[in-house]
Amino acid sequence: MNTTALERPALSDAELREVTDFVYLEARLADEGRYADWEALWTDDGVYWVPRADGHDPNTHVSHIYDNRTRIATRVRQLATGYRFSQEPASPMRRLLSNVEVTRLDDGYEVGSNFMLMETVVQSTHELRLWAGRSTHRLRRVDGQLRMAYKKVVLVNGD
Amino acid sequence: MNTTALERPALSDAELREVTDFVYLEARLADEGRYADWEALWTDDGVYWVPRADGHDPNTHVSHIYDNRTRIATRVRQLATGYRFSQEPASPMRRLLSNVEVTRLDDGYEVGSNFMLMETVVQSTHELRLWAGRSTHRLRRVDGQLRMAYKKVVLVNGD
Amino acid sequence: MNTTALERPALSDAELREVTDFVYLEARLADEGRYADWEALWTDDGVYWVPRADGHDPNTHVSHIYDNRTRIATRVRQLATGYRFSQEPASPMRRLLSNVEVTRLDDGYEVGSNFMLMETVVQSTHELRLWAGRSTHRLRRVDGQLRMAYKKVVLVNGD
Amino acid sequence: MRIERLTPASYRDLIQPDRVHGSLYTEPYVFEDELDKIFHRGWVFVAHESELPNVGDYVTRTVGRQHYLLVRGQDGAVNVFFNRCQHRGNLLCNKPTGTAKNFACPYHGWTFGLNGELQDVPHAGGFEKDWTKLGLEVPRSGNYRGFIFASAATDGISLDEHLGRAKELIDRACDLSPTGQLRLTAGWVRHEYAANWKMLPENDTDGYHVGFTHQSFMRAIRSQYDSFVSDEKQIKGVIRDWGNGHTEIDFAGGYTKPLEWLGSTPEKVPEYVAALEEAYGKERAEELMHLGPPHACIWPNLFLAEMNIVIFQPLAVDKSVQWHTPMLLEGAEGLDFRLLRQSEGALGPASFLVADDASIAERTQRALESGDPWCDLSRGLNREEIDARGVRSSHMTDETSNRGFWQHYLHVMGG
Amino acid sequence: MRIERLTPASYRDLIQPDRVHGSLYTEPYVFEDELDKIFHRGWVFVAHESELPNVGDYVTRTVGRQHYLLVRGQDGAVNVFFNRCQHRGNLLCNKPTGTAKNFACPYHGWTFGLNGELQDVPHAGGFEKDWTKLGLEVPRSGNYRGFIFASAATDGISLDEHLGRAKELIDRACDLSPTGQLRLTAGWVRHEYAANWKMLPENDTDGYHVGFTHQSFMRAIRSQYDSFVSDEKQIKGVIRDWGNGHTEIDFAGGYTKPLEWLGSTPEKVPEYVAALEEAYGKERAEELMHLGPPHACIWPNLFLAEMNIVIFQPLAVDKSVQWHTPMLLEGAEGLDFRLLRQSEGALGPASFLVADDASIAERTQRALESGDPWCDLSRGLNREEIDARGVRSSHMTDETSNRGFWQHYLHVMGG
Amino acid sequence: MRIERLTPASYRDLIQPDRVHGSLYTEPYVFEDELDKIFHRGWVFVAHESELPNVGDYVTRTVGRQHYLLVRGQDGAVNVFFNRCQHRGNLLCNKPTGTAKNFACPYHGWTFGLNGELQDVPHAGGFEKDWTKLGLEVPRSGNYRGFIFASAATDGISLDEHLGRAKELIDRACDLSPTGQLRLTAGWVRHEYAANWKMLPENDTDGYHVGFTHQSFMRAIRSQYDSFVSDEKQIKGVIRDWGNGHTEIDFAGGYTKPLEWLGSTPEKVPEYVAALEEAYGKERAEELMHLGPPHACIWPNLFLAEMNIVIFQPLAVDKSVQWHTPMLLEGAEGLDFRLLRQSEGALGPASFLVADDASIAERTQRALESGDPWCDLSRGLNREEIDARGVRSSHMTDETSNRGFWQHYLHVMGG
Ligand code: FES
Ligand code: FES
Ligand code: FES
Ligand SMILES: [Fe+3]
Ligand SMILES: [Fe+3]
Ligand SMILES: [Fe+3]
Repeated sequence: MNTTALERPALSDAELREVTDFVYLEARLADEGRYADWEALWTDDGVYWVPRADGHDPNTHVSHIYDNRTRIATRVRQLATGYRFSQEPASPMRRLLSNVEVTRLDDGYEVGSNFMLMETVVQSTHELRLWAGRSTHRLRRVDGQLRMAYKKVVLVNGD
Repeated sequence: MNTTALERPALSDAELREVTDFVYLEARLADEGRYADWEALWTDDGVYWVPRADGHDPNTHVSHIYDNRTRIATRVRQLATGYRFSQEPASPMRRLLSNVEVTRLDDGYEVGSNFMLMETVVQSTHELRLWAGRSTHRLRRVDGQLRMAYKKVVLVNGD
Repeated sequence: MNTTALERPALSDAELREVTDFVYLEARLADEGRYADWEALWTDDGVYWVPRADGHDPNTHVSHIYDNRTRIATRVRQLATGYRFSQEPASPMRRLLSNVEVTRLDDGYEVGSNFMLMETVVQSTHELRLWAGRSTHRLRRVDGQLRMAYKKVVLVNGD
Repeated sequence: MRIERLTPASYRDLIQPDRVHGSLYTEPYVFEDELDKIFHRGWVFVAHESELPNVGDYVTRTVGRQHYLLVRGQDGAVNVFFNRCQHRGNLLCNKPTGTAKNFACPYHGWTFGLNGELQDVPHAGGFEKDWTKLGLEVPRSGNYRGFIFASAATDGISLDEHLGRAKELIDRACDLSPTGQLRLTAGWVRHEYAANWKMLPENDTDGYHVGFTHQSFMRAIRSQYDSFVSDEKQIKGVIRDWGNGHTEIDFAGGYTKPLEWLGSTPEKVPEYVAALEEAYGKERAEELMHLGPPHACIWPNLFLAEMNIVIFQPLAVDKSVQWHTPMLLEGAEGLDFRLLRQSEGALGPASFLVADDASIAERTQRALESGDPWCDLSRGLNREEIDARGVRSSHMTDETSNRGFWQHYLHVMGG
Repeated sequence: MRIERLTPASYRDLIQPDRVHGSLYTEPYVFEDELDKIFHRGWVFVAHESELPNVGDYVTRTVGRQHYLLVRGQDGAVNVFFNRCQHRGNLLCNKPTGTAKNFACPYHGWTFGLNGELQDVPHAGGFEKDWTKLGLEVPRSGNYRGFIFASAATDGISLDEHLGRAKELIDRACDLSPTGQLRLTAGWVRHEYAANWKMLPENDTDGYHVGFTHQSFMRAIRSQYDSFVSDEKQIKGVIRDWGNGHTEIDFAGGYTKPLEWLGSTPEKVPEYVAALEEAYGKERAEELMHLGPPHACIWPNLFLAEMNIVIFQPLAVDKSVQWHTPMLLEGAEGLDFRLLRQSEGALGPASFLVADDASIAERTQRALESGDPWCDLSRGLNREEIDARGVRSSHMTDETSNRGFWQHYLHVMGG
Repeated sequence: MRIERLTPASYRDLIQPDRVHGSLYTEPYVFEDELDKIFHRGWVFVAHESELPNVGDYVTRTVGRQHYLLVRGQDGAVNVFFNRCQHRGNLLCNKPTGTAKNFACPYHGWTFGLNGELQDVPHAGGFEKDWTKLGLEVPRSGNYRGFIFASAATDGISLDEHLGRAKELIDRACDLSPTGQLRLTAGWVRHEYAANWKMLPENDTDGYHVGFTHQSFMRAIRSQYDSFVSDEKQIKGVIRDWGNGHTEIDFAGGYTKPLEWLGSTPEKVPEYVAALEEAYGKERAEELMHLGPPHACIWPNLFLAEMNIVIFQPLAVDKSVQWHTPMLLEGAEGLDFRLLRQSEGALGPASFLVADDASIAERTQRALESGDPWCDLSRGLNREEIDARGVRSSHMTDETSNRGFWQHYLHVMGG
């Protein structure tokens, strides 16, 4: 829907596959608790943002998550301690990622997609928990590899 | 699974992408309450049908929705009044669309896909509501653009 | 993620489409209760496995399902009797299959995908039931047609 | 205020002539008491004859916590049973409708005939009881012009007494068919509300909300919005309390043309007009085309919703279902398509109208827990009239109907 | 009929020699009363020794609302605790199984030893109570041939009294192992039912339903369908009430060949046959191969399900879990693969058999709210026999087992 | 032990000076009693003035089962109403915040002014009651330094009496703003716990758990882990019971540098320092920078959480919400970004800290049904001090705060 995108060269099938594979990989690493690999997908200036609702501004609204690269690293380090009790033991979970729409940016790609995540809260209630929403990834090529510079997740049930 | 499809030329990758992009766009416009844009996706003879269950006949069974083009327009106009209380404020929602299967028709494409929609009922209960089912789109090219001539949604939980 | 895959020729777009279409077809046949067609997708040495959780060994852990080809056939035959009361009448259901990742094997393909299935329990409670997890298909070409030699489903809510 | 146990005296405190207390919608104990006194012991609508036209046809239906199985027997009559195997209590039939030769229970194979008799007990050597005493349990039931009612109580007033004058309302519906018969064959749409069941009949016979709750639709179709909202005197409909909890909005006074209720004209549906005239004579046919269908709630769970039939189903103190099906007319099959589409437009979760009513009911359900929640019911107390039959009527926007509902409620609940 | 409060007198009214009332399955108050009297105060099965073979191994398990932690102590014995930190009540261990040196509570770091003793209170300066009185709370427990039972009541009858003659049934299971030991090491499959827990043991010792509920499987494998359905006299199994609520279907009489219960023959599993003969002698081995495993419910939550072990877990008046694990035999590891697959075929939500039982239980749960829901239990009252030990037996299809269940229920609930 | 009905006597049995009984967290009846006595009849925090700065601004909020609507009136004052239409009880406003000229009910169009008066009844001919008596229902309310409190009871102690000495704690928060005003404008994050509401204030003023529950974060940031875990004497914070259920952990004693609580230094935020000095003088400014914000629970639902404001919302006996918003300071807008990020790091379901507290609360909720679940509360009874004002204090890890909570609970619940 970005009209400026029209001026850029169309996305090739190979690019679409590469980008799609990247977001699938990101989902899989998170699902499987492979957080070190997941962290390695980020660029050095990565920002991970989960606002409470659409249309928010991180400078004036409190978010669920607004992590700069340092905080992303801390998050992963915390999970690795073995004492992150809210994830001890880790929830079995899978996220479905669909409706992948890719726009070319000057320095990479913007990827819109919808997701639904189901987890079993094995730490306490043993109930199912569902999350759904829309993700926006911004990807950039670093040393020939796609990396994630920005991920925004707007939850349907975030507020 | 339509054997007559075999006699028609195979679907090119470009066509598959165009069709898939179309149904993703349709989903996004509906999710984001961009109903005027959504309405513009319909052909002039569009039919939007949500039967209560599979195998029904709209001439003998009552449906959830069986809208001709005029009624589709009324639906959009009603939402635009600002007094459609069942959607005031609008539900945050996202629909995942997957298992996209495209068949060529004489004058366009038939698209089968499965979907799951999650919304938060912010008007009253603030609970999550889930809908799932199978959609069948029939697309036709009008003035060079794909348009939707038919959309049928059979819900898993429609009856 | 399988490094040996790197040594094999890359997957063509046509192969990716064929494999994806296969798993979509498998899902649709199961959703629609077309079990005879579904059974025909299996190779003669097919194994269908639903462990209770990831990391299990079918030789030491009890599973939900660990069917060899004979048992798959019995399962289908049982459903066809009309007296399989847990599915009389059959649940309306749809499974979304997404995050499709394909790896080439020596004799076919391995397909990873996530799924979510929603059904209405029309036999008794009339409640919605949700299942989610990750599937691994192994496909092989038999007489020119893709066939399913192995399907493993690890549920998020299987334990 | 939070009430632990309501006694008849306290129902009287909570239901006053000009107001009722919100706790009646929110207290779980009240809900249990209602299931017992209203939905189990009282007469309730269960199904319509046209839903099971042939021998062996059946319909299952749940009212409150009673599960019913209705079957057309060999003698052509509809039998009403509890849908429970007399052996160990299995739900005998788990399909919504169908056709059967008999009902074999899937648990141990006991088999019951279309008339409910126990026909087979497998391995009979172990069973010495008298089979004739173990036919399906039969509640009281009755039928008025194809509408079948049941009561899970072993005795009580007759269906005739229960319906009372409301039979006229059912007649008004049936008489729109040239044969006097309805065809409820299009299936039922389920619409779940997160609200107490009483809000459904109250809202459905509330003539006051139309111009406000439904203003989005009126604006969208540029309809009678102005008259509805601005000028009380332009509104010609009449509200009625027929007694026994049966209440009505009569729109006839507001119709300016015949068949307006059908969104049509005699010219556009000549076969229907001809069939009516042939059946009833020209004069009565004209009268029927002007009167149109009833818009009336038959206590407690049936709503004659103009060209739809509606069932109210209580699920929990804050959960209900409104089911609807278009009221198709025997001898006027040419109207079906129009009636189906009219039904979809008006009722159900995706409709232009009732979707908004449901949302407001769900909001009200929540608000009625706050403060000291009295609901005003005084509207129109100043201008009601009672006719010779004892039927009370007033301006369409008045709460005469809802007051009638609550007075009967108080009577049934132990006022 | 809807009951507010049941007194012992009313349990007696609802449980009669030849029938029981459906409200016992559907009334929330009854469920609460059962949790208290049956699942908390009574003896219940909690785990099997083989699930925690080594020092430090633990298992957590929930029965009713009691959360248990079982730990193999330094002395090699299994300790049974409530899984609750003695400080502020945190669930001490939230993993299903594992191995630990001690249990450090994640809330404030109090640490408990494998024997339950309080070993550390961080920042001890603020805490002056006697640590020795603050070890983990210990319910009464006991062990019969590896089966560990507990009771949350501080006193009551002994485990020995509770098991009574049912110890024979456990013996029959254990004796199938050449070492007399079972290995419940394959994990437990969870199968949730939207039905009252009592339907699980009732169904599991019901010999009457097999040919009807499971006819789809019998048809699919072209098995003994005809004999089961048609001829009462061909059925050779025996139903038994062992007293104390322990009940059984004994299939031995119906087996025509040794190891039929294993779906095998002595020729196919020579190592197993040899091991049995070496352990017990040729004669006893042959007897064991003919007898097969027990099919018996040990009151209230253990089911010796032939070559599976099953636990019943009540969750709510209309929600239960049936857990199962294959009964693997020590000294017969070669049978494991076969037993695993046999288990998957028979039990669990994806199985060929119990999936259908569960669906019928869920149907019954709903139907039991309709009308006046008496469940007949009279089958076989005409042909029961009582042996010298007081064990009552009858034709496999008779309700002797379920009557035994209910008589004990009445005794426990206050009859 | 399972309790049917608690009398004041039994609350006294269950709440002892050194321990409380777990059933108080798990019994549905206790929860209903708490809603009535604590959340409906007592004073509760509803909103902050800064959330609705301009005329017509509104906020809706739910406490227990009371739905509140707060509106800034034409006179600039904030009005507190029950969010319920005085006609038939519809939830008048279903948006969380916004700006309005008046409130037109979507059901029948009754319209209420910003001051709650009934301004319009459509079709007035049918309505004869006195409009002036049908304005929105007004609970008692009060305001202390922008914090707005309400009580759904018609009488009772004054807000001033309720807050008592806790006003000092609110002052401590407000004084960090150069203008003395807070800006709660960043929105509220919802964090749902599957646990009883009382675990939230208890945990939030528990100084004992920090080094254990939060050890993963401390390890990840290589922070004061060692001192927290190993050496009781290194911990300089103080725990306080201010009476009336208001309790505190005072971290000030542990701060070694000014603005440590902000994760900053005076050098890094010179504008803020200058503004404080200008407003309060150099000496007081320095004092404030050392003291930092309060960490204190104001009975029953407000938590001054250092640089956050928190609301506790009870949903069910085992379900609660902890809402938080960063405490932004008027006249120190330059700190906003830092405070927003600090808030996200500490509180909410994705935070580094409270996510773990919530998980432990959910575990505890389950364990408290097992055995005879006494929760120890004796920590620090040996070293408490009471000052001249009657404020009780002790070592930061002591349970003085939680004992204060429970003693007031007993008082309110009928001890
Ligand atoms: S329950 Fe129907 S035959 Fe036994
Ligand atoms: S609750 Fe276990 S240490 Fe405090
Ligand atoms: S309920 Fe608000 S106007 Fe009627
Ligand atoms: Fe309406
Ligand atoms: Fe069975
Ligand atoms: Fe904490």
